[in-house]
Amino acid sequence: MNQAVLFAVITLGVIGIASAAILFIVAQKFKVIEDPRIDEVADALPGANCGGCGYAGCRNFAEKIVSAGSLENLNCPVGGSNVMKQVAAIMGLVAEEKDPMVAVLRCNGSFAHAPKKVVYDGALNCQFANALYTGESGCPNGCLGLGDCVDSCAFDAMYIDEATGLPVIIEDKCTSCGACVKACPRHIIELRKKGPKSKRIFVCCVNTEKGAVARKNCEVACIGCGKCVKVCNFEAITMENNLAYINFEKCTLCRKCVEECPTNAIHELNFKPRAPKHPADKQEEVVA
Amino acid sequence: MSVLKNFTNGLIKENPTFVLVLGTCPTLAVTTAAMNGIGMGAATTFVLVCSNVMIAALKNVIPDKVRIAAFIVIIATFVTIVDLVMKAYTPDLYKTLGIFIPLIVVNCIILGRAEAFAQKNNVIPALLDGLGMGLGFTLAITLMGSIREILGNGSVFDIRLISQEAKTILIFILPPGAFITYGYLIAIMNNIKRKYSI
Amino acid sequence: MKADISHEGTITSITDKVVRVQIVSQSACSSCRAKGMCAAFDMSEKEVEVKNDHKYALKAGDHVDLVMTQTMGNKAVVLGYFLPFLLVLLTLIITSQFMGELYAGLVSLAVLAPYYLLLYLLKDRLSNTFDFRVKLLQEAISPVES
Amino acid sequence: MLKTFKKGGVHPHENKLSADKQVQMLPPPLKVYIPLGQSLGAPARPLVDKGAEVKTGQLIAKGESFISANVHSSVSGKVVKIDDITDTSGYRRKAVFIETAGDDWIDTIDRSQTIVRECKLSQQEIIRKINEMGIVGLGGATFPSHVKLSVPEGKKAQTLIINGVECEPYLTADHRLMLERGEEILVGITILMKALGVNKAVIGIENNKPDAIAHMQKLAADFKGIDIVALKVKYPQGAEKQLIKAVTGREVPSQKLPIEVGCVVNNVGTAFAVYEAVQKNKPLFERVVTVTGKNVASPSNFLVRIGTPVADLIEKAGGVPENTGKIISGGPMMGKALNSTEIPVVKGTSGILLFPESDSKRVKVQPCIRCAKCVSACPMGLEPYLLEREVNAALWDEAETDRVMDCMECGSCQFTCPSGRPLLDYLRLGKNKVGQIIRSRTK
Amino acid sequence: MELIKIVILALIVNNVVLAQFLGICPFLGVSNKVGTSIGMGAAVIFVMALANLVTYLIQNFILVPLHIEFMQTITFIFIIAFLVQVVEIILKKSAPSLYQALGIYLPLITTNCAVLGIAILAVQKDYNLLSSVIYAASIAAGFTLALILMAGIREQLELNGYPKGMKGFPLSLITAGLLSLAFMGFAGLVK
Amino acid sequence: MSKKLESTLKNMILCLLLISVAMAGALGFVYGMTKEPIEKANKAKEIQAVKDVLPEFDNDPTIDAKEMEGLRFYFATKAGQPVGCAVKTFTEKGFSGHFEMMVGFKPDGSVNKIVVLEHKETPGLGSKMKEPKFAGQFNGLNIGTLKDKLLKVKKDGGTVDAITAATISSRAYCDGVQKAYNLYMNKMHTAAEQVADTTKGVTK
Amino acid sequence: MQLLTISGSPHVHGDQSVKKIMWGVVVALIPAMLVSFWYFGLGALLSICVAVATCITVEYLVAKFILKQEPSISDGSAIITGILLAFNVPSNLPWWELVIGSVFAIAVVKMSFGGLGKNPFNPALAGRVFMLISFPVDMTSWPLPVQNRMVIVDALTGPTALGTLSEGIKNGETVSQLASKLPDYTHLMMGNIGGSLGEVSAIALLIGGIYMIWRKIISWHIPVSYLLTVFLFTGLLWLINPERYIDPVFHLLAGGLILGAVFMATDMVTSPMTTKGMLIFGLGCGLLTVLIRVWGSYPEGVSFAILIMNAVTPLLNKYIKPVRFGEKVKA
Ligand SMILES: Cc1cc2nc3c(=O)[nH]c(=O)nc-3n(C[C@H](O)[C@H](O)[C@H](O)COP(=O)(O)O)c2cc1C
Ligand SMILES: Cc1cc2nc3c(=O)[nH]c(=O)nc-3n(C[C@H](O)[C@H](O)[C@H](O)COP(=O)(O)O)c2cc1C
Ligand SMILES: Cc1cc2nc3c(=O)[nH]c(=O)nc-3n(C[C@H](O)[C@H](O)[C@H](O)COP(=O)(O)O)c2cc1C
Ligand SMILES: Cc1cc2nc3c(=O)[nH]c(=O)nc-3n(C[C@H](O)[C@H](O)[C@H](O)CO)c2cc1C
Ligand code: SF4
Ligand code: SF4
Ligand code: SF4
Ligand code: SF4
Ligand code: FES
Repeated sequence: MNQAVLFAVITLGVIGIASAAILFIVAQKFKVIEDPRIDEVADALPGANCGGCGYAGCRNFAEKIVSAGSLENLNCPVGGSNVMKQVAAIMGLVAEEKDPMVAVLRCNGSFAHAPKKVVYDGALNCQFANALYTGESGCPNGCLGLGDCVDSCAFDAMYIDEATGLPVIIEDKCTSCGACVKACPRHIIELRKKGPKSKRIFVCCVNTEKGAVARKNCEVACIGCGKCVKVCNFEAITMENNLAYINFEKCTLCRKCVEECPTNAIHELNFKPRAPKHPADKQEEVVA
Repeated sequence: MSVLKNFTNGLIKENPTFVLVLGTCPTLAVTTAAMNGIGMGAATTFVLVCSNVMIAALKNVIPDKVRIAAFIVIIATFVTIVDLVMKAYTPDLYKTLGIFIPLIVVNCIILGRAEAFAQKNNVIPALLDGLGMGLGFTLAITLMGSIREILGNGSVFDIRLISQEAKTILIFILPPGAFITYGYLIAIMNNIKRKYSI
Repeated sequence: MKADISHEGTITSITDKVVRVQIVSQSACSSCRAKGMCAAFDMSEKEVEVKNDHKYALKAGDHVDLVMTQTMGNKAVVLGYFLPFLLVLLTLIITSQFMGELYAGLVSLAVLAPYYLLLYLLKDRLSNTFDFRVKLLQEAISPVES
Repeated sequence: MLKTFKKGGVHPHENKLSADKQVQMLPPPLKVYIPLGQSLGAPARPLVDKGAEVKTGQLIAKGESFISANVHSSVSGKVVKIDDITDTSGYRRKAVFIETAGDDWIDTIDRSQTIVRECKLSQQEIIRKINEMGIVGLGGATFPSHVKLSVPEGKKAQTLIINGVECEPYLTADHRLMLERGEEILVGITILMKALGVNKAVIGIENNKPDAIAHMQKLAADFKGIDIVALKVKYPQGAEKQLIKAVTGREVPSQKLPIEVGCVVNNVGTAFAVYEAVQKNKPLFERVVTVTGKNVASPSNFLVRIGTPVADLIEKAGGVPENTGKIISGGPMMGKALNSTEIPVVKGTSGILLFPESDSKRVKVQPCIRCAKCVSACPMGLEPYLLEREVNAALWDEAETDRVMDCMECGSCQFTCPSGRPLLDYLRLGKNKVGQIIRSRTK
Repeated sequence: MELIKIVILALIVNNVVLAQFLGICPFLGVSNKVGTSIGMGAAVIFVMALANLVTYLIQNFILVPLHIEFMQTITFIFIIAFLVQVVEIILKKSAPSLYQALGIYLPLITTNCAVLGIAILAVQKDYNLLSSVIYAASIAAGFTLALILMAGIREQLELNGYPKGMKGFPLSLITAGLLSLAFMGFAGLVK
Repeated sequence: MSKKLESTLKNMILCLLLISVAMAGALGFVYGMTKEPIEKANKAKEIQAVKDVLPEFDNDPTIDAKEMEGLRFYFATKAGQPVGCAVKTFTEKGFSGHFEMMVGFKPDGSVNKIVVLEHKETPGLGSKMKEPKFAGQFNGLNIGTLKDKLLKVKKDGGTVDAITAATISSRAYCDGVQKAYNLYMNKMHTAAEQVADTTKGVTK
Repeated sequence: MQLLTISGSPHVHGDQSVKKIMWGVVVALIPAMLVSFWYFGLGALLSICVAVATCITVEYLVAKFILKQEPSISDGSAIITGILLAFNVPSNLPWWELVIGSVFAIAVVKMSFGGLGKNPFNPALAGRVFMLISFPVDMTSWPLPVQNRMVIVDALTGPTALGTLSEGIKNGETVSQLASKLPDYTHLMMGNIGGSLGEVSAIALLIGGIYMIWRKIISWHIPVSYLLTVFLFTGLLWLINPERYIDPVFHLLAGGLILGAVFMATDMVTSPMTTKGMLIFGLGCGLLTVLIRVWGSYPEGVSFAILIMNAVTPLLNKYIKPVRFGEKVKA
């Protein structure tokens, strides 16, 4: 019996030495360069693999962070600043504070505002429809309502509202990953600063046609009249191609432009209700 | 992290069988009866706990490059111990579990826990982690064993539920039944997890 | 036109002639969530050198697909695994006819040495045979414009 | 045995309602909108300004890039403005708006009815003339004909194939043209042959037009080197590659032009336009358009000025019937659905088709049952069901290796699919994307 | 004849994955592309055959004479890991380009339970050296067969799209179950 | 956290060596501890199997067990009187090939009881041969009284009720029993008496 | 005015539809169904009803409550599965076993993958094999054609022709010794034999097959290559040793071969998409069928053979592509 123990010890001892030697050689030859921080960073990331960061998946992103050694231009929109802080801690860096963002739909061509002129009967795919024709309302820039954006959202933060035919973004679920922004062939969705208490003001239209033409298809279109540009005291509004755009960095949420817009194309979200000019209209827009 | 969490983690949230889907071979192979599940689970838990504790204790004296090799030595030793002990004291069970006892060595749960947990933690958390994971594994494969035994053999833990003569759905104790049962259990588990966002 | 074999990787460096791509190892348990913990001797990254064919504007850090045609892949598999396997098996069949198992076994193992030596001698020839292409991983190509 | 192409194809109901309706010449409409881009390639640059007086046949826009065609005024009158109109897709395109006053043709045009057979111009002169007169392919793709006739260096044309197939259901414009202007077409063909330097031409005509076949055969006896081939009725026989296959047995390789196998294909309408351009100095400003549909009061073939609003045409055929659900420019297999009738006839308009409500909706989409009917229907030998899935999953590389770019959008797959899958919709999307990717490659 | 019997039994009748439940992890993990499955399969055949050759020698010429059979598990696992590593180093040294080309498959499975399991099973079955190696190679070929079939089906499923909640393991396992159901037809082919 | 040992060759070898040696030692120790219980367990199992198929006995039949043609014969005596012989037999004809059983013969050659020791037959089908419904029919059966002294299933013109849908297993079962019977009656009967004699001697 | 509809071309659609195809198959199954009523009486009718009802119900429930998609049982595919499942079992199979088999076929084999068109394996066949393995006793006790058609249970049972053959050969008998126990070819053609309720009459099945080919529901490739392979392979064996291997005509007519080749191997969802692929598929089915029948422990190999080839189908689809236009450029 003692012999068995002896042989066992010898065999294992030999194996032990041999594997240590081999491992040493392997370590020399193959240079395992995996940085342990990659794992840690990957663990800290949310693991949604949504690609919002611009990389193929969370682990890919982790590799990138570690290899870059800095957090410049690297941001996980899903995890937000909390996660980035953790990552920064792992990396021994300081995370930039990023304003929280949220996806915003810049089209209000609902069935009511931009009635159907034709009926579409093809593949339920915005990209295809965009290539085929202008859309049921006739607006060449407006939402096609076929939900490419909804399909692209990995967080169930969007759905198509049956009543309006427009997608709706559920603010609380939206992680600002930007997948929908890329998916929309008409560039209708924008990531905007979430704003204090989620208050936001933006032009809810992307139509670049001349006012009259635009108005013919959709009664809430931006007609490029320029009134908002004039009324804004902070130079936050610019006008290009018959379309007003509010820069969210400059906008102070004063709401002057909202009242000024003749077609109600400028939307305010999450403000306390005030005595509205056109009560019915306003209410509806806040919902939309 | 609370100490308790180390323990409960393995039961549901990171259940090795249904969530991590590790150690699939024994899960499929030995679950023809509920009792086998308990036996296999106990053996695995023993190895898991012992190796976790030992690795946690030795973590600082093992150089990084040989850590896996060292882990394997440690794990293999405990597996062999289980093997010998079962052969001596529970020969029947040993026979049914067969080759899957020595194969505990390559069960990813064990090496995985060594790498991911024991190596980075102290002895007590490592012990609890091992226990939790082991228990999670045991529960899972016992559940699978019970389902397969009930459907395929009309009994559970060798207690007959229906008469010996009655027909049962034999396929559940055959290989296809193993795969299909496991597949649906994971699907159900996924759904439960999503619903209650565990 | 058979399907290609591809593998994802990251460009580590790039010159006019070659692109070095680091591919992340997928051991047998690639889909396993405990990946990287499982292999006994972990070797998780490999670098592959690829000719730069200037098909894409590449830069270090780009995520790329390393592509090899199926036929080439098959050739590599034959040379790397199948032939040596046959060699060992044949030697074993022959030697076990007239010598003891121990020696038959050892001889069969030993024949691998000349095989690899041969490979070593043909090194340059082989390196011409196996080249990869690099394909930029297209992240959301801009949507269709009308 | 009638000749045809081997692989795939379908046979939709022919519905050639207007086959025996003589081509009616319509008077110039009150106003026309003439789009600047009427051919494949870049739009032409306008040469007239708001307020300018133009004559019928006058050059009003010049095609300047290589693939681009001249645009001529189709009426005489005053240019009201140059502004956006909506095209068939509803998107805006630049067009010249002209208010008609009388019908004053430029003098160079020979308006006599006599048929001039002989053409003294040289090869180069013919091609230059065709370019000047703004001739584009009238078979559908509106490819500038002078480009097609300039055989690239190193290639040699052997056979000119004239496409008299008209495989699209409902349409009868080419059919009527062959019956009524057979001789002119044949002269046009001789000119095209000269331009290409070939001494052999074949006119392919499907067997559902026996009168046209007989008529053309009779006339062709007078012309050297022109054969008529009767073809089995099968869609899409008229597609270039399929027609070449049917007539010559040769297959144009993937992503290659017909010249690769020594062929050039032109439509009969094109041949007629070439005749008029070369022999009569007449620019391309009018064409034959079929207006038809099951409920249309009088399905007809009209000779129409380019720029005439489609609404006018429909009015002439008896107006839009009750319950019309879909209006299509072109045939039912390849045409485009219109979202309004306020768009003009262009050089490529071969027909206007009005569908009743009951026919205008697609069948219900169901899951693909992998019946492979689309695979066997595809004349290009593609696997539409697979391409649909690949496009859906954004697997552009796979779609490329599975040759999505070879799809010619004939629609045979979608036509046969028992599950009513929108196969072609996805294939188009795939072609669009894969095309972009191919172009985006640095080389 | 014996050998052919061993081959058929191991390849289809008692397929490792579908009937014996060994190597399930790589089977579920790697089987999503047909191309890689083929390469992976070839690697497994080579490694298993080689591993069995070596473990056989170790068992019969070291462990048994020394009466330390209880060291089987621990020695085998090291020997297998070793071998794989050595092959890799040699390959890298002798034919770097080939090594690169194979690297795209990244297949050198170090220790999955099939390799170890088959080594132990072969010992239990009392095969002689040749049978043992052929047994291992056929088992590996059976593994490859299952892997390739599975990969083909999974490529198709990927394009089909699947019901929510079934994605991934559940559907793979059910597919494997049906595959194993079909393979039961080979029962009794060789007795 | 204290620093880890660095990965130098010396450290690596030392560490692995130490761990290996310690572990091997531990293993050897456990092996030593369990060696006897394992043997005991094996033996207990063997005796248990014999007990299962034979009436009560008081000798240790494993001591004088004899081996012939792969079959193993255990002779049991009670108070020096032979009470029967248990034969460990096998067959290759099972649905999944090889299986083993223990057949207990009374001294007159009739079957006392049969148990299946180890088998790979399909659960629910072939495995039913363990159940009394099938196995019970052999108790007390003397093959010598059968036609041609052959045990056959009814399908083959014999007397044994086969398990439904598992004729193959049933046949194989008969094959195993037959083999045991033949050897026992032809070659081993005398050996049984010898053993009885020697044990008698011992008890005396 | 009516709003105009916009869609991409083509604007017309052929007259095929899933419904038409599926109901066409049901029609094609009618002759065999009638034969089964004739020979197996009420039991056959009941089995078919039970299987079809279960299949439809399960499909509806799973689609509606688990997958939460619009249930589309009207497409008729579940009905085919039900009928074919019933066709593949003995007519006296206990009803609850048939219910379990149908549930398995629809819920596990079809709906787990997402329903119509997505299942890699043939549901009816997988259901049959499931029952065969789970309830081997009941699945292999074949009622003989009944005398009194109103009797459901207690029909006399006996082996199938293939069962008799395989049992006999395994016992070392020769073909000629067995010949007297085997039914003759007219009986095999007409269906006056024991067996699964739908497989017995070769003629009725062939009529259905010809109808489907005529209606362009299936193409000839799979059935023809399948049957031909079996014929040639068994013919070869027969030439080698007619005492050990029975003649090829027997193999063609006996058992579920024709049912399988005509109705089950042709299931478009689980068979290849190109004609070349289909020919190979048929070849594979044929080889495997003979392999299992002649050397395996099951007397009948059709179900397994088709299921295994179902698994190979994705590979055939992947590697066997239609000849592309312009690929082989002829001079
Ligand atoms: C981008 C492009 C370039 C082409 N270039 C040529 C050319 O150089 N020469 C030529 O003869 N035809 C050329 N063609 C014309 C095609 O051969 C074909 O006749 C035309 O696309 C119309 O064909 P279809 O109506 O069958 O679609 C070109 C077509 C396209 C779309
Ligand atoms: C599916 C399909 C069907 C076609 N059918 C016809 C047809 O019936 N008649 C025709 O002249 N051209 C048809 N064409 C266009 C021809 O391919 C080709 O472009 C034309 O004959 C070239 O002549 P052109 O340049 O004079 O137009 C078809 C094209 C496609 C893609
Ligand atoms: C999965 C499966 C396992 C089987 N296992 C056995 C078995 O263990 N023993 C056996 O005798 N027959 C078994 N069979 C049945 C045989 O194939 C064969 O049908 C039977 O033994 C002879 O049929 P009979 O008993 O009705 O005459 C099995 C069948 C299947 C499908
Ligand atoms: C020609 C044809 C044969 C079919 N054969 C079967 C069959 O064998 N088994 C089955 O379950 N369904 C069959 N079906 C119905 C349907 O295709 C099948 O249920 C699908 O597999 C469900 O996705 C068949 C359908 C057709 C058109
Ligand atoms: S709504 Fe858009 S930005 Fe927000 S989570 Fe969804 S896809 Fe991402
Ligand atoms: S926002 Fe864009 S992607 Fe979303 S439905 Fe509208 S058009 Fe489609
Ligand atoms: S549309 Fe394209 S894919 Fe469809 S049949 Fe025509 S060529 Fe083939
Ligand atoms: S024709 Fe339709 S149902 Fe048939 S395979 Fe093609 S896409 Fe699928
Ligand atoms: S448990 Fe067997 S391979 Fe993972």
